[in-house]
Amino acid sequence: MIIDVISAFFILLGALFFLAGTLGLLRFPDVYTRLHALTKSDNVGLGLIIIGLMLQVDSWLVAAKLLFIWFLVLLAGAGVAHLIASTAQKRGLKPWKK
Amino acid sequence: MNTLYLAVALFLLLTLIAGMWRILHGPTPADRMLAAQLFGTTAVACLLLLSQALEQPALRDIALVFALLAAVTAIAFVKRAWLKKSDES
Amino acid sequence: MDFITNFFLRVLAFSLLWIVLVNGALDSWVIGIPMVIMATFISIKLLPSTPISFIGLVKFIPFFLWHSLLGGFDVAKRVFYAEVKISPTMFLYRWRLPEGLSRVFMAKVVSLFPGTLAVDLGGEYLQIHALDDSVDLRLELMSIEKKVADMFKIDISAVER
Amino acid sequence: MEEISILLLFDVLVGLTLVWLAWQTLSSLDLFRAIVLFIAFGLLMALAWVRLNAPDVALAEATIGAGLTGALFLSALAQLSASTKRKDEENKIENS
Repeated sequence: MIIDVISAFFILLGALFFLAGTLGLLRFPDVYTRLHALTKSDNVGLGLIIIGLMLQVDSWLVAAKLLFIWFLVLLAGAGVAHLIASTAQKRGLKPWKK
Repeated sequence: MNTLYLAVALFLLLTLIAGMWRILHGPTPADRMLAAQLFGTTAVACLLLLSQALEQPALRDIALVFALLAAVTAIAFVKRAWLKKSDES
Repeated sequence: MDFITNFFLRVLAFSLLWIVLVNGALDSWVIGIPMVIMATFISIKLLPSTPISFIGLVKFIPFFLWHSLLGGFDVAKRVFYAEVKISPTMFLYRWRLPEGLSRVFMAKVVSLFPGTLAVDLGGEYLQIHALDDSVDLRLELMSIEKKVADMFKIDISAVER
Repeated sequence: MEEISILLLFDVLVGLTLVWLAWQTLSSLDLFRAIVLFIAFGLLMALAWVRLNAPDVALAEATIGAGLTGALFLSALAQLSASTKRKDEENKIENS
């Protein structure tokens, strides 16, 4: 029972981070700032949801697979963020200034 | 518990649809690509929740493929499709 | 680490990964064994072994998890304000790490940490896009760099800034 | 009971968004925009296959439909715009 509450907490918090990521994508002014919002909040959101789900699964194999999925998304997210940022700069996109 | 999983999956679908605004309105190609990236990550979370709620372990494998593919399309985009500045203006 | 130990460690890691991927199905080893061996050779070809300190790695993981969580919170906090609270700036940081895997690793880590995004890591400087120009990033980056260096068994204390 | 209604809502949303995305993809004048919409369509289509109890088709849709075809389209677009250097076309890609 108590595990259910904890895992529900993690999943709901994760969903909140996904909302933050989407809002950041819609509200932030340029590519670089949107990259910030996307990579950070999405990875945290997915991580929290995966922790919440890992508390519920019955075999360690499934838990390990969930962790592996998170690891892949983390790797891909960070790598792609850096690639897009560096290409944006090479193509001459100026960062937004206040 | 299952109701919670499904409700959160529905919520994620809604944020995903909201993120589509960025694909439609750009303004730069990178912004559209980023939105597609977000689409991938959100769909991974959505699939994992569905897999738990509907007790279909196969969905985890699909989530795995989604996680890998997001990187493939983004790299194809950065390496090939992003037009050089000199071509654009 | 000599070649044999390195080879067997990788075989072990990929076998474990295979077990996880197929949910422990025994009959899948018909495909699994050739795949594991192929993956091992390809990974040795693509990523030659680098010395990694086990203690450094164990210390790094909680540090990384905590700070990426803070990174998420930081962005979420800025997003939910009625008026988006950011004042972005570009920041140059002179590398102390030598060229190679450790630099790439640090760039990826920095991109997930609060308020920083690695833009360019070629040459002498790491270029960072920061969300907030009021904080001093230099000290923060130095401490991250120290942890990465410890993990990769690199001594950077002698490098002058 | 409420689980079924949430799932129903989910399905209806996926279905409507799919049709809308397909229409947007086909009617887009900007080729790059169309490709990204196509990738998004593929991913959502995979979700739809999942809900139709066909995870194997979903797997194929995600890899071939969204991933591989998307990457090939992007590559083809790069070739296309390298060979046709018409100025107005490229302005359209940049500005729209």
